[in-house]
Amino acid sequence: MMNMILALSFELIILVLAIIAIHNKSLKIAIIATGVIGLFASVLYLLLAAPDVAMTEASIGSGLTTIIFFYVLNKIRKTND
Amino acid sequence: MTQYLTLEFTAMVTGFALMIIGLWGLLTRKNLIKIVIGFAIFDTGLNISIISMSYLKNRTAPIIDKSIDASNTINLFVDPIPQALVLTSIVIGVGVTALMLAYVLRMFREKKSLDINSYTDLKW
Amino acid sequence: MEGIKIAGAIITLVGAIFIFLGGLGLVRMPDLFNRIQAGTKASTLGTILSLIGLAMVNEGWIWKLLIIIVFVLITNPVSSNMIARAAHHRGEKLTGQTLTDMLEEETDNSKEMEDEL
Amino acid sequence: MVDKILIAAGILMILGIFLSLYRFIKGPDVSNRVISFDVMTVISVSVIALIAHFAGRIIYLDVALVYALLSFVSVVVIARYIERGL
Amino acid sequence: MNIRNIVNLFVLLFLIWLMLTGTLEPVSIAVGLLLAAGLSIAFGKNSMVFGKLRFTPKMFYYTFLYLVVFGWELIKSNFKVALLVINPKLPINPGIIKVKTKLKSPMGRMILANSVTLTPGTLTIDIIGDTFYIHWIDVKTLDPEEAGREIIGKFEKYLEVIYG
Amino acid sequence: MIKNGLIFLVLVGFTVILSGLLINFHGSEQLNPLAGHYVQNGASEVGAANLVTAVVVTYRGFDTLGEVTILFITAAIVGFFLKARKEDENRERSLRKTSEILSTASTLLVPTIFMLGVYIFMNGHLTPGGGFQGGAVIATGMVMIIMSRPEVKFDHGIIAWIESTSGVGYVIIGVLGIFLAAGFLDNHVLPIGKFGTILSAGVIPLIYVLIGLKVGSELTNIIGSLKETQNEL
Repeated sequence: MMNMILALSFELIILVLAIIAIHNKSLKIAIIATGVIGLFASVLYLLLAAPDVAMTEASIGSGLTTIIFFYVLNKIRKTND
Repeated sequence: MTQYLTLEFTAMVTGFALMIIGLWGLLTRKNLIKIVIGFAIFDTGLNISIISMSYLKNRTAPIIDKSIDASNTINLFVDPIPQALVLTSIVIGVGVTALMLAYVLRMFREKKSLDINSYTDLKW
Repeated sequence: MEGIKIAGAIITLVGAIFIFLGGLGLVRMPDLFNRIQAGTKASTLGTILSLIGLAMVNEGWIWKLLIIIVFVLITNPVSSNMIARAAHHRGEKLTGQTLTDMLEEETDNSKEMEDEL
Repeated sequence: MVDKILIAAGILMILGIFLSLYRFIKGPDVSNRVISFDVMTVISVSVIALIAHFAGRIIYLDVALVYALLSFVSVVVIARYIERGL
Repeated sequence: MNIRNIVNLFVLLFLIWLMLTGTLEPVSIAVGLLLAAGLSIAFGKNSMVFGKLRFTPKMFYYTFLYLVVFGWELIKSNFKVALLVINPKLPINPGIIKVKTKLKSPMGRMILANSVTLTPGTLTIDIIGDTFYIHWIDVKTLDPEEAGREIIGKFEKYLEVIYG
Repeated sequence: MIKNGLIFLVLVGFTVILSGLLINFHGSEQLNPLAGHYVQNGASEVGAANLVTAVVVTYRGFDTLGEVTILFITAAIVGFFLKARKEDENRERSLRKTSEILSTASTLLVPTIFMLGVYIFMNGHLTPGGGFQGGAVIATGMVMIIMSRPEVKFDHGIIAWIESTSGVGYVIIGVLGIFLAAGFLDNHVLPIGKFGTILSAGVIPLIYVLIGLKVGSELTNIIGSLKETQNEL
């Protein structure tokens, strides 16, 4: 029962964050929302009895993707200094 | 009703919904980086739905340790093959994302714009 | 044995209450620095308490939970310090109730920087 | 008995995550959203530990360790981006 | 190249390995010793902060005292801030003040700043030279001396002994 | 207008296809025969406690080799597209300095992160870990080094050397499997050992160490080329 409550809440959160990520005007907010989707997806993988996939998603799919996105964003922003 | 309120079914619905949201972003947004974000969301949705296919009710992760009865593994474990598939798919996903972002940087160098409507060279 | 388990569960519950209060503080506080104070700090103590409680419920988990606790204790203040420093450098608005800002005098280049990305 | 108390604790943690999600949706600027991200990951570490308890597997705790580490580095990268140090 | 530096890092990494694996098998311990030796030689010359530690009985005693004081402060101030949050009127009184510290070693200063950040109610924002800029949720005094005694005084006297 | 209508049609069509799949989806009760074979005999045939590792490294080892190759090609293309910028010292100096807390904490954290990464890929056959996760953690440690000291430059020569050496080592172990065991990438090159200890399951720990080093250096390479490319605008 606990698993079901947790899974339903995380699924709701993931969908809300996905809509934020697509709909929001700001790129930074969209990227952070994508990172949070990855982190909650890894909790969902854990609930679905896949710890290997959860660890891969937490490390690669969420962490490194966010870092790469921010490096690219840093290269193309207007510098006023 | 209760037959649909299972872990694997709701996860499958979430995965499909994420795929549709990602496709929506992929098709309607004009910003190049937004398109890459849509792709990343599509990727996550696909992985979630494959993993939800491998889940079997009331079973646990396919790793043998002290808390597992090693002779009865066939009735205790979920399917390990989709998990191995998704594990590699996530790593490929980050490689593809990095490649797309490198293309975006290169395109930005040419036209100084992130709007997809300013790249009309190959449009017909 | 059973008593220790119930005590551990109650400690976890207390930790969960702190986590909930952290979320509430995140919603109610008026500006960024107060949100960091109420949000991340309370949830850090809540996480530590709930991990200790789970270590009491399950024997044999103590070492791995202990290393997670140490890790959270080292990393969490560093990350909230980094966010606070960055936001103050960007010229984050303080709430109207603020009495004094002595760091403002030191950083003369805290000009408002807008970027549209 | 123990499991009932832990279910109550889990529901409180989920409520905490929802409150910080509210801050994520509302939050006026990027810094507030990063704070909300930080709080969500810290709460999720204890949720993962709770899942490990309900599944009865100690090996799930490795995921919590990696989770805490990677979100910390992400937050540091975002903060360095905000203050133009990247 | 500081030998004590490398040895301290080696002990730390080996303890982490033992806690991670959670077994006392000889093979696992041997692998852990090898890995800890390799990593501590690789990183030892870059991190000079470990060389200051001296493992004397006095230091262990003060570390224990420090942990007790820190834990007590953590719980006490958490309750204070929790009461603030559930108060409907939200009686906060925030401000950013500066305090001076006497500590010189980088490790001691980091632990002091992290302790200040971890106790709710106070948050280190920046360190410039010897001055800590601290956001205080309930400002009682604007005088740096008095604020220093109020916020960091109770941690500083232990850290001064531990890190010299 | 026509374009929006087309997009709407594509989304609706996709939704219809997916809902058709969803209606026919029933969670199964039993493992299918192939998975049943892997689950039942994986521990005795391969000697790995983590059956996902058994599938990734031995049963489907050839796929993993191809995947590591794809990652290598990706890193190479990213490095090719993003040439390093010309030396401009002004920009480096205009960056905001790292806070003292972060640079002190990173001297404590970076060795810890590397130890965690090495633990993850050494114990890939016992815990939910492995080469890919460990490699990502090692790349994160490298990111942490850049964060604490922005002026540091990676030596691409050493990274490329580690990367190619571990790749060649992986292939050599695979070829050794043809001569000493049943086939390419078979793990019985070394003795299986006692089940559940760190040096068991044949060459799986060795292969995972090589994969971890290779993935870690490739991801570090991608991040390094993204950091050192020139600023647009």
